[in-house]
Amino acid sequence: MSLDLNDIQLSNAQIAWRAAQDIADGAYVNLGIGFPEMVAKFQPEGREAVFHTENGVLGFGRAPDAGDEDWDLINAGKKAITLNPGAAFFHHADSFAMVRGGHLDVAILGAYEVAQNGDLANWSTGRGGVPAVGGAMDLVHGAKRVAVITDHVTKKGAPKLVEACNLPLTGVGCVTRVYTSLCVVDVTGGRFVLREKLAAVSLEDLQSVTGAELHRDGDVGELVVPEL
Amino acid sequence: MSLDLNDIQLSNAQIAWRAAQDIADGAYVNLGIGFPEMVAKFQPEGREAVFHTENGVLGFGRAPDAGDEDWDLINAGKKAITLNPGAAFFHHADSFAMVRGGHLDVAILGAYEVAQNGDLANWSTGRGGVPAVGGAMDLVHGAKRVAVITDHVTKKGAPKLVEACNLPLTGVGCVTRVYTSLCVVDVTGGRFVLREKLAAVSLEDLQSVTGAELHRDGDVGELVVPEL
Amino acid sequence: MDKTVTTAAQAVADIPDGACVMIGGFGGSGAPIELIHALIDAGPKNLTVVNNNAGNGHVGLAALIEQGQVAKLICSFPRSADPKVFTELYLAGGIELEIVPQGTLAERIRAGGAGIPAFYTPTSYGTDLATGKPVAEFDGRMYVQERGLKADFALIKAERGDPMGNLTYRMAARNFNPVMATAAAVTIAQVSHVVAAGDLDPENVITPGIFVNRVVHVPNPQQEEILNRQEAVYP
Amino acid sequence: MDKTVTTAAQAVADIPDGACVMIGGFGGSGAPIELIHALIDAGPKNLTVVNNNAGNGHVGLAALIEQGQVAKLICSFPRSADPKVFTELYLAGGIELEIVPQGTLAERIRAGGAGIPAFYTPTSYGTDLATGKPVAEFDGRMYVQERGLKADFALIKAERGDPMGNLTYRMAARNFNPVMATAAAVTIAQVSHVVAAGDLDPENVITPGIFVNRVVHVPNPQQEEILNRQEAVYP
Repeated sequence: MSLDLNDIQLSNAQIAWRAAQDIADGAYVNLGIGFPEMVAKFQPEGREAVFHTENGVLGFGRAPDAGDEDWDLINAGKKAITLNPGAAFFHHADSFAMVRGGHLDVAILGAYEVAQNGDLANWSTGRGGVPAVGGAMDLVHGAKRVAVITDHVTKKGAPKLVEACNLPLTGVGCVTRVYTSLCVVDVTGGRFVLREKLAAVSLEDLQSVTGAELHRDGDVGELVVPEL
Repeated sequence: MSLDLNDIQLSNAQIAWRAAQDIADGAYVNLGIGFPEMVAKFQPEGREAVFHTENGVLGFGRAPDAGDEDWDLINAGKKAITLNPGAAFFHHADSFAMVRGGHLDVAILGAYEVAQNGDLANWSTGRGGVPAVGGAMDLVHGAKRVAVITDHVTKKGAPKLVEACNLPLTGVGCVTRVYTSLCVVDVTGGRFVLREKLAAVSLEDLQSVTGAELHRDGDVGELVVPEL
Repeated sequence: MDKTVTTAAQAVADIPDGACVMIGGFGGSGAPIELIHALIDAGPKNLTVVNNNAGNGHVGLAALIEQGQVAKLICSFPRSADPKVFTELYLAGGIELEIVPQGTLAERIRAGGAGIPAFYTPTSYGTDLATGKPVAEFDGRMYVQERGLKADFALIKAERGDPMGNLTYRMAARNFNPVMATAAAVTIAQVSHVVAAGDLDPENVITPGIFVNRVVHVPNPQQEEILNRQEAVYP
Repeated sequence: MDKTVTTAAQAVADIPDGACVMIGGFGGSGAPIELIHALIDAGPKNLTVVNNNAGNGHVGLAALIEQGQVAKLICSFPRSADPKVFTELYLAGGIELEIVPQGTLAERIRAGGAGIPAFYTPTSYGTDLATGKPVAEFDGRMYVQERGLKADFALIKAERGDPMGNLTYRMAARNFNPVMATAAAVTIAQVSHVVAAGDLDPENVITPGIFVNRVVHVPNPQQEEILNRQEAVYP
């Protein structure tokens, strides 16, 4: 392959930035632990999203300064947070009533694999060790829109967008959009539909690092993100 | 029959008084709408019960004086109430979580009929009209102890303690004690077991106005209540 | 974020014929009288209404029924001090009635809002109200399967609300309002006081704003009980 | 009515070998460290513990596991900054683990406390965690049947409590504590402040006293996160 992904692919921050552009003003949003938390940093000017964390806070804000942490005020990743005006606390069953009941507008999660039918594998590498699922299985069947942010391929270069997941599933047919380090893909009608791609990558090269066919439905836009 | 029930039977207040004597200090209690509400008046000195009402109040107290009613502070019978120290408000689903989850120590309800297996009929006369069930069906399957207070016979003289209910059931096998205008009966092992009776009524006369066999298990105590 | 709407009329204007509408309150406490009256003014027909009761006198839910706007009522206790409006219409076959035990009604609404399509309850097992419903045994006891309940709109009454939709309630007027807020596609809250975002202590918010779509300021709301003692009639 | 107990040791003294114990908290926030340490001192074995996590470092739940008192853990996420205690024991086959999705865990506990023996959820459908569980279709979508979860004891942490057992919490330390309070035969709450009955506003009580059996005053409670930064070890 002529393509060296490392030369062109987006950084995590840039992937998170792109995902943040699709969050509407006033949206209720849950960001998965780790990489997805970064999306909060890139809310577009003039838009106000309300962030939910599974452990019972709606409307939290930025991390406190070092030394100002209150360890009773944390997010699902156990990181210290602060509150925005209009925040609310609630218990875990009420928190997941919000999740499962379809009240979140969008959940943005990481992925090991996403299949062309929307299946997601992001909780277990299937290699033994200690299993741990947290709230991922609830989020994928609750939010109105489940989006994934991820590198386009694994560290070893294997495709993460696949025909069918090999790893243990988190949820069936749940993902509707994937933001990768190379492109933006919608999952619709059991197929990956390419919406945007980096100008630096050809369709052929993109297909060559994707484990399932990339379909087109109208124009493919250019994936443009700022330096971050 | 030599017996004229009207001459000897207990008043509603006296039945309620007797039922109140079995409520332990610290008990959480739900009293059905209407006649059972009277039980609250007769809490023995030195005992403190906490009263629950389905519409979301724990720890309510006496009725306010006329003119002092606040119609946002009512009980399940839509009567104005007051609060005792340590009261709490909660929503309807939480209220019935208390009921259904077995957190109430006792529910005291009225009855059209009680069967010897503990079946209760108290919500529908089965004669058409507008059906209305309220919280009765929840209470009978939630409280740790479900007791009934009732006249021993209907206004027409028919037994209310029966072998099997004729009217539509509220719950199956749920009643464990019945306080009537003539006696106190436990429901155990599919039988009525007589615990106390008025001295003025003979066993034979009592049986004659009861629709199922009254068993004995040890001594039958005398049912003694004050003038009220 | 500002979910406030200027008038009750605006707040309910898009409720269409045939909508399923949950209406908060237990008897008169917590009943959103002004929103109900706005719904009468708006005039949609063939509504399915979910409420614990069936109205009282000639105001609020009773008036909505009296105007012929309600095709079906899902409730636990359609009796009141003056249930004449509902009773006459029901006995004449003019309104469909689904009787649900009160705790089951609350839990069905809670389930609807929480993404639980069905659950098992001991309530109503062996009674006429379990007829036709699946039953199952768990740990030696029999239970009835009940379904989650959702609505197109919820009309609720709260005490304080902020522009983000966070709500508190007033005493036993809380009742069905918080659970109904979770179970409707569009939840419309009338509040006695509008406060700024941040004025409600996050510890004391009862309904987080995520469940609320529209907030209408209705200062000094009317109380059904008092209206009925005045023999009020709406419209 | 006075549910206060003088010491944490007295509060947990009757928890027997083999008991099922729910322990509140999410990570360190809301974890009743002093009650857990009292349970370590008391020494019952073969416990089944329900908690979102599996402890961190060598205090609290991790210490209880390290002492060999836990035969089985029911949790959603047995990972932490320092999960060594649990991880080593688990990989050595020394502890049984039941992994439950977090929302399902919360809902199972809520169901246990609310008299719901089973419910359906979309969560885990089609995954390994649904293996062996009944499934059913409602309105064209597939769901997994999950069972209510109850315990013999719950150890929870609250901020304020009165002698009747009414409780409030502190920020996100609320988490699993209020639901666990409802699901145990005996609920034991450590509270940072004891107040008189009537001092808590009835509007703001989060856990009504009916769910609480014992209240222990633990002023200035320890925070797992801080203990672990100090590399604390218990006992």
